[in-house]
Amino acid sequence: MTAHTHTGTPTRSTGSLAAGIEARAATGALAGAGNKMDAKGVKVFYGAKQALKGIDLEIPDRQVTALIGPSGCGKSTFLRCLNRMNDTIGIARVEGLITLDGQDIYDREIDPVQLRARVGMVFQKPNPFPKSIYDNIAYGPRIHGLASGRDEMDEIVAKSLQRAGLWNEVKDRLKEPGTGLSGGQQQRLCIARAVAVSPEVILMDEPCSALDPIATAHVEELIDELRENYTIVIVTHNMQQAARVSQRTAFFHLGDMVEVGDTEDIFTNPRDERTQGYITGRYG
Amino acid sequence: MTAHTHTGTPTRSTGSLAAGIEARAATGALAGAGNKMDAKGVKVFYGAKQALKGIDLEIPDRQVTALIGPSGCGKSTFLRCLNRMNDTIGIARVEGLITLDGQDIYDREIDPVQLRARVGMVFQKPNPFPKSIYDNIAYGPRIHGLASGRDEMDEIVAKSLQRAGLWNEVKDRLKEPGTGLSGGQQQRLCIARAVAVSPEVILMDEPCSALDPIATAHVEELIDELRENYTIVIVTHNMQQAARVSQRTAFFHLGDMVEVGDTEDIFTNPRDERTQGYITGRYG
Amino acid sequence: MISDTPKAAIYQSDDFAARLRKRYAAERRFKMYGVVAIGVALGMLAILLTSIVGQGYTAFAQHDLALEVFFDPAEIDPQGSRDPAVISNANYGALARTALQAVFPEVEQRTDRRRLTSMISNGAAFELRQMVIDDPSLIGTRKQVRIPLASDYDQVLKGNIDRTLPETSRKVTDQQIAWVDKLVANGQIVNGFNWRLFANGDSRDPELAGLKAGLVGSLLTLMVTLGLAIPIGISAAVYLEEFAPKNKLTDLIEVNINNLAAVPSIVFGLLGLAVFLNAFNMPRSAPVVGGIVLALMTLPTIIIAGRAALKAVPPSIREAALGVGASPLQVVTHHVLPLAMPGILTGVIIGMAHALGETAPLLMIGMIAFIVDTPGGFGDASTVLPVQIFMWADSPERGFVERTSAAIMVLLAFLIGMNAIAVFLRKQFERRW
Amino acid sequence: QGRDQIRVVGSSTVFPFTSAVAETFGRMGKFKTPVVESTGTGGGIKQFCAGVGVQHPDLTNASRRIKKSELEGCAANGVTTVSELEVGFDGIVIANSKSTAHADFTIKQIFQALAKQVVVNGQVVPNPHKTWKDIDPSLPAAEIEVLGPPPTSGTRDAFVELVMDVGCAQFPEIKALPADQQKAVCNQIREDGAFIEAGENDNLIVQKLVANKDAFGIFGYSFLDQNMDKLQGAKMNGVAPDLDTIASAKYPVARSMYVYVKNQHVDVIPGIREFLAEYTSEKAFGEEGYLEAKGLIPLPKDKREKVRTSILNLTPVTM
Amino acid sequence: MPVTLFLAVLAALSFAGFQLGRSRAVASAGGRLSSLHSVPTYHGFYVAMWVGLPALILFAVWGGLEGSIVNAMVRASLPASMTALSPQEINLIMVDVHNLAYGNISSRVADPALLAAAEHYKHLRSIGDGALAVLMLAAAGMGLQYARQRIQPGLRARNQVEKVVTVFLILCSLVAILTTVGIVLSLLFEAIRFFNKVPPLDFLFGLQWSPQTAIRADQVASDGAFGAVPLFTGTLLIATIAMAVAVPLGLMSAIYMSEYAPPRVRGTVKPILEILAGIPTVVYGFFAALTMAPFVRDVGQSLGLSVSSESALAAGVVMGVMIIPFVSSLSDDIINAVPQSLRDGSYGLGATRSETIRQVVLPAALPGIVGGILLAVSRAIGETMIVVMAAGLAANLSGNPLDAVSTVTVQIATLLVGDQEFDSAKTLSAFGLGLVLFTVTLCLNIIALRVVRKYREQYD
Ligand SMILES: Nc1ncnc2c1ncn2[C@@H]1O[C@H](COP(=O)(O)OP(=O)(O)OP(=O)(O)O)[C@@H](O)[C@H]1O
Ligand SMILES: Nc1ncnc2c1ncn2[C@@H]1O[C@H](COP(=O)(O)OP(=O)(O)OP(=O)(O)O)[C@@H](O)[C@H]1O
Ligand SMILES: [Mg+2]
Ligand SMILES: [Mg+2]
Ligand SMILES: O=P([O-])([O-])[O-]
Repeated sequence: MTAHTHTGTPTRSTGSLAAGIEARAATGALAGAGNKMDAKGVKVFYGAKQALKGIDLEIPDRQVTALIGPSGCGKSTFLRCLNRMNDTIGIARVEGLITLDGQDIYDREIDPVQLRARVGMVFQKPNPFPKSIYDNIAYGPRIHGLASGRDEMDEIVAKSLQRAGLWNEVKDRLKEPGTGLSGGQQQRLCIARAVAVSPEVILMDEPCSALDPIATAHVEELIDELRENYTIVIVTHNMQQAARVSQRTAFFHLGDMVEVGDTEDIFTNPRDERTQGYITGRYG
Repeated sequence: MTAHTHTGTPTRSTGSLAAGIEARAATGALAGAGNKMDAKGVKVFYGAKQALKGIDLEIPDRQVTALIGPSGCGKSTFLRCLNRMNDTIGIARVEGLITLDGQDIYDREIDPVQLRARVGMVFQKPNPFPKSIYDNIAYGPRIHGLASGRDEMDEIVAKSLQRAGLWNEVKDRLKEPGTGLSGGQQQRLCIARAVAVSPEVILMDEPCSALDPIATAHVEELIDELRENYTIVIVTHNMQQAARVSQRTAFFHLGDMVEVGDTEDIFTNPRDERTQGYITGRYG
Repeated sequence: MISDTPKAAIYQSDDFAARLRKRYAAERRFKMYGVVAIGVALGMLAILLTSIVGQGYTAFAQHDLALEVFFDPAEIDPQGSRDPAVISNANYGALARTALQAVFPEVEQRTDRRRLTSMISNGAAFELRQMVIDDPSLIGTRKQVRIPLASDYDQVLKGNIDRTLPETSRKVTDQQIAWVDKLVANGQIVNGFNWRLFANGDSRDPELAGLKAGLVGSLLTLMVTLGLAIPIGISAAVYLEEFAPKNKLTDLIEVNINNLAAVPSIVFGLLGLAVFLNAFNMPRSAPVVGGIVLALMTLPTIIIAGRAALKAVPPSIREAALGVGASPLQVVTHHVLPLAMPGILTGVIIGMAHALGETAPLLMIGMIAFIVDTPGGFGDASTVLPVQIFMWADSPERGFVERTSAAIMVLLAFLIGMNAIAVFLRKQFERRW
Repeated sequence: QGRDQIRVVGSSTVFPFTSAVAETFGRMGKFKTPVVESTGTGGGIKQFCAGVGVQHPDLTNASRRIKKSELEGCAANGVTTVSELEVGFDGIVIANSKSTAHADFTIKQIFQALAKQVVVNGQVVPNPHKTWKDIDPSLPAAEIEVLGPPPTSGTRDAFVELVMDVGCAQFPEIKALPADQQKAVCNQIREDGAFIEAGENDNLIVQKLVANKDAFGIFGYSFLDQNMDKLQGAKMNGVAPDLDTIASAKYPVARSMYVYVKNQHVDVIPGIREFLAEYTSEKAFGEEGYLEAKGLIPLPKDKREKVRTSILNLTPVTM
Repeated sequence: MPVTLFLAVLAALSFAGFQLGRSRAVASAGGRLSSLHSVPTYHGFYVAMWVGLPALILFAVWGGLEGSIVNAMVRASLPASMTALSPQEINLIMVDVHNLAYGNISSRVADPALLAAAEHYKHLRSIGDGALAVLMLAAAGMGLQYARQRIQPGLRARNQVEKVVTVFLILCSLVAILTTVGIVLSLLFEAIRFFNKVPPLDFLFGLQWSPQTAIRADQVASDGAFGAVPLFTGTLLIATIAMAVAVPLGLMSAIYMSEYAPPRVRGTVKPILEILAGIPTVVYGFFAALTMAPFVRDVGQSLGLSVSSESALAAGVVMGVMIIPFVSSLSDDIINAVPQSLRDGSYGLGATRSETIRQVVLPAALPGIVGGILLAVSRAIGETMIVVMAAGLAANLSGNPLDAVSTVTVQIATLLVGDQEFDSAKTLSAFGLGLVLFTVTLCLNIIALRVVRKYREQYD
């Protein structure tokens, strides 16, 4: 197992060159598997506390992968590994190998900025910028230079808000601050913000937690639509939702990945009894 | 209609004395109805924008009232009126009459602090204090003098965490900061925090949005249990949840309360077609 | 045109790579600006400090004359009465002069002898007198004592007066230098730690001038300043930011406070003169008045910094506390203030630094004064360190040049000591959420 | 409240001398060391004259004589009897760095260099002189650059009186002007940058002179005395400033310094008489006294006797 | 009795009151603490307040009056020969009495009448102190009794205590207003006298400042000599230069410290930079005059520019260095307080650090940063010593940083400490300048408040 350690601070580059080469060699083989992303033996420590105990997970291209599991089991942590957001947590330490298109994303050569442009993220707690609604959306395209003019930008903003199902509610108040929106509106704003930069992979951490059924439907439609061209990883507590939108489901438990498989299989025929216990819970 | 205006800033006392007396006279009649709280013609403005357009709602004692409705319709806003949390938003202005045990809560004589001790709140976005987990819970009981010693406080903390279903996950790390918890853990922490002060009325703004089914079950059990002694108002986007835990349900739409009634009636036999459209949506 | 496909092509294109390179170049430049900014600031500080230390370190050592003094009863107490009044009025200077002349018996001419004895500091007589008063049994004995060497000779020995210059260009003649050299050769000039710098008050003689009065004065003044400015400043900041209704009156107060920050410090001195001295009849030159004036001057800094820090506390924290039934005051004291504390302490640090180094307003209330006695309380006449520096910097005597720098070093040490406490506290409160 | 400590305010020029006396006086142990403040002559007199009682100072230093108007102000505030102690002389020198030639000016030349308006070819014109050579070919070709005290200082006042007025009087063309214009021409110092007002910190001027070889500075003799290794005092009308030439009034630019005493405070605030006795003792303001070592130019002996008896008898000053 | 003893006794009494109030509250709750409106601690504070505050107020009032009352009584008892004297002389006699009473050395041969008066004085003083002690104890006792009686579960002790605290907070904010009033009053009268001599319009719009023309009384009113415009432009010029140095350096330092530097570096660099604010201004003055000014001149001359040896640039740059910490430390704190979730949001979109800082963090921190900058500007406007030493007193009307200029504060300082009679326009102009500067900065601040209000954004 070619695992190497990555520390949390972003400025520090990680892994020896040799390890990087080794890793790339290893991923050459994996790349063949047609997976967009691939995690091998991912361990995460917050200080001394281990939050992930060695996760192996393949994330196939143009599919929706759902991560489910009880609260605190490490779903968000794993998600944050996939675009190196854990770099920003001082005490977090990542070990193991994660590849994107066969390339080790913790490699020296990989640029976290480019990586995050390619692997976008919607956070669990909505975190709109203290800017206008318009600027919240336009921020990403602007830094990546995706729009060549004012009109194009307007279009990107409008399109993204429409896709997130927020357009009708905010189209008259694009200049107002994004922080003045309701909880669900903020969440959709953050989805729109992520979609606006058109990443290849979109990581969504409970994107519908604050949403009403109609808005949820909107977002699920969006996910369905995006799936044709994008790879999506979604964390959700809503089994039905996982069943509805995902093709593959992974079940996490206490820092372990217990089981992964086609969504249908997992929901109809879970192999592990913990999975079974979880998904057949009375609730959802 | 005896409505008077309340402005957002907490220091300014609102409503003329005459209006207060009138209001109390009015509530004398209402008190007979056996409602814990009662809202009459509640209007809320954020600056020039009107967020609530005159809500009349009775909240019966020792029952769970669920507020449902699409995102941005004003559920959180209404909830925040019930314990005068809107006082803290500078631009918010509240009109109308809200009573607790027959007393106008916007009355001069009412101390908003005491009111909030009686009417507790769990916010939509989990907002733990940047303190230890223990102190997060112990804070409320401490300021209200609910524990006379260290042991008693330990017990309150443990009990509250147990009730919120968080005890097992955090019992070994009570001294660690509450902000280092996962999203769902933070949400349960905030529930435990609210429960710890044993308010008469508990307002919960989507308390289960970040929770997995098991934790959700926990919280729902908690709500059920609390109902015997407390009055609960809960905002949820999950129809099933509303159906499971509440006795009464109110449907909000674009700042109006469209319909209110026994939960069973609302779900099986909605009168308004907007309600019908909302609850029969394919999703939830 | 927005596409429904990922921008994979774009993100992996050369264009994007080029753009990324540019962005990283910008990033590096930005980061470099930071390094440069800190470098420039630290560099400036280093230049200032080296020039101060370079000029001032010599003042921490001082040359003394080691002479065998005969405590001649005929001179001190001819009647043998041992009456303190008699003892304290005796001519101790003569004792020292006799002792020095004994080393140079060959110097006989009156003017030469006078030149020779100019080597003895004015302070020698007082130090000898103090010895005798402390221990009258010395009378009639011989004792090896160390008495201060006059500053000009000290400066020659330290090289601050260039002995290679022509005789007319310096205050010390060739002959005098020869005498000093002989004393050095005899081992009768000892170089040691300059305890007088800390044990004495001000003096017109550089070799005797010390900082004790200034240090104590600064301490007393600063106690008043901080004792008033911190609680009032924090209270005002809290009131304005957390409680005050937003109306014309609070706007007025806010503008006022910002405006006070721009009032020249000397005008605060005028205020002190008009209000505290003339109207309230408070004592002149006293640390209380100085402290109050400096507190008024510091207040805006603390209030403005405090408000900025309070403003930066996220509202969700306040909501959380209000939601469990905390009163607004409890919200502030339990949650908001601790979180805003680092910023408030920064205001305190900067305000304190300003107050500690300020002279202009003290001029108006009589603290720019020659005050020798160490103040014993808040109402006694006293100076403060920056005033001492200011006055030494304006004194003609060469010996004050190094002392000025030394005094600055002491002031900075004092400041750093005070800051250290605040910085330590600030670190305790710091966290990111 | 009581007060048992003498308080002195006033001139920054006299400050070093009075404070040296205060220090010695305090060391003698019987009384507390007087507090000596440096407020400037005018400010000192203002405070001194504000009234009698503990909150008002007992003595004030002055680098010029008290003015009649000021005495009247005193009397109006109840300060009816004031006595005068003439301390000694202070020479005002024009100095430059030792690394250039020793300058030799006449008062007339200084006037021509620094006045705002000068006489050129019999006409009163704005000062055209850029270099010293422009004034007199015997002078160096260096640019005129003189650092001096601001108009608010006593030294400046004295300089104007002793140099500018005197230099100006040597031009019949100016004398011919009407009285008020004449004053204006005599007293105004040029503002085109050749004269630089340098603030009250004389050590700063000293150091600026060391750094700038062409510049001259105007300040009190004691600063020259202490910096002989770096600076030299220009000869004035052929006389170089030193202790003897100033004391004997050969050096033309010297003024007297004073201390004023509030007679009503004597015997109320303890120690005033003793302090005055110390001040006027030979070991203090006499020749070879400790004040001379501080740069004071002592009065002639007979003058000292007169001053001593006059102040010890508290003879009120009259104008 | 010494003040400290009084205060110590009072503190002890209040503490006792606190304990009593708390235990009484506990007792009144009969074991059910939740039946109390406020927690027992507040009841404790409530009683302590009632014990301490009235006595303290009494003490303050008494302390303010006792001296003059006793003096008046002693004065009245002086022998007739003395009371006949002028009030001034009686004052002096009283000084003697005080000196005698306190055992200070008095140089006057002790007159029996004076000795008697001193005795009388001492006697009265001790009676007064005794009376005060009794009164204070009585006040404290009454307060205790009153507060004790009121303690019961329903007592809104917290509200009462908080009301007092709020009043205290308001009083603290009013200190600023009082200070302003004091400043205006201490400037106003002399300023009016000045404006009687020099027409305000000439002063405000005159283009020449040259108080030296007024050196002789007969030239006082010479026209154009008191035009303040050059001083205000000089102030503006130097403050601008200082800000041009301090803002970029300070802000970039702050950004680097809070966003890039490891915590250890930040923890050391920040306090070190803060030393810059505490170096006495005399030191900066010497540095500006002897190092920076010659440097600027040499560089300028080598570039063929004509540079005054006392340039605004030298003074401004050095002043800028001095106020770096105002910007750097305050901004650093504010930037550090921006929630991490905002940064995460930006990183998550693929922004680089600098983009995140410039476009997300800085806007969020802006209100606080503006506060720091305003403070720095204020300090720059109010600074005197550096300019006196390095830029001088020549009030040229010039916007050229290489010229010598003077500032308002410099003129105020030199005019006030100089040797002048205080009835000439020259000295009085210091007050005029002070008042006008005060007004000008007030207007600027009002504008600044408006602008800042507009851009204020709240985040969470
Ligand atoms: N602080 C505020 N300033 C301005 N407008 C606000 C503010 N808070 C809420 N609003 C607006 O008021 C309306 C009602 O908001 P509210 O938060 O009550 O919605 P909600 O029903 O809770 O929605 P959600 O389910 O998305 O949380 C929305 O349009 C929202 O944008
Ligand atoms: N910054 C942190 N510091 C310390 N511990 C952390 C931190 N973030 C998360 N943890 C811990 O790591 C574990 C996994 O957290 P994570 O956020 O990945 O859970 P999750 O599966 O997303 O849960 P949820 O569904 O509640 O969001 C939890 O025990 C959590 O307490
Ligand atoms: Mg999570
Ligand atoms: Mg909501
Ligand atoms: O302080 P002076 O009045 O002597 O200049």
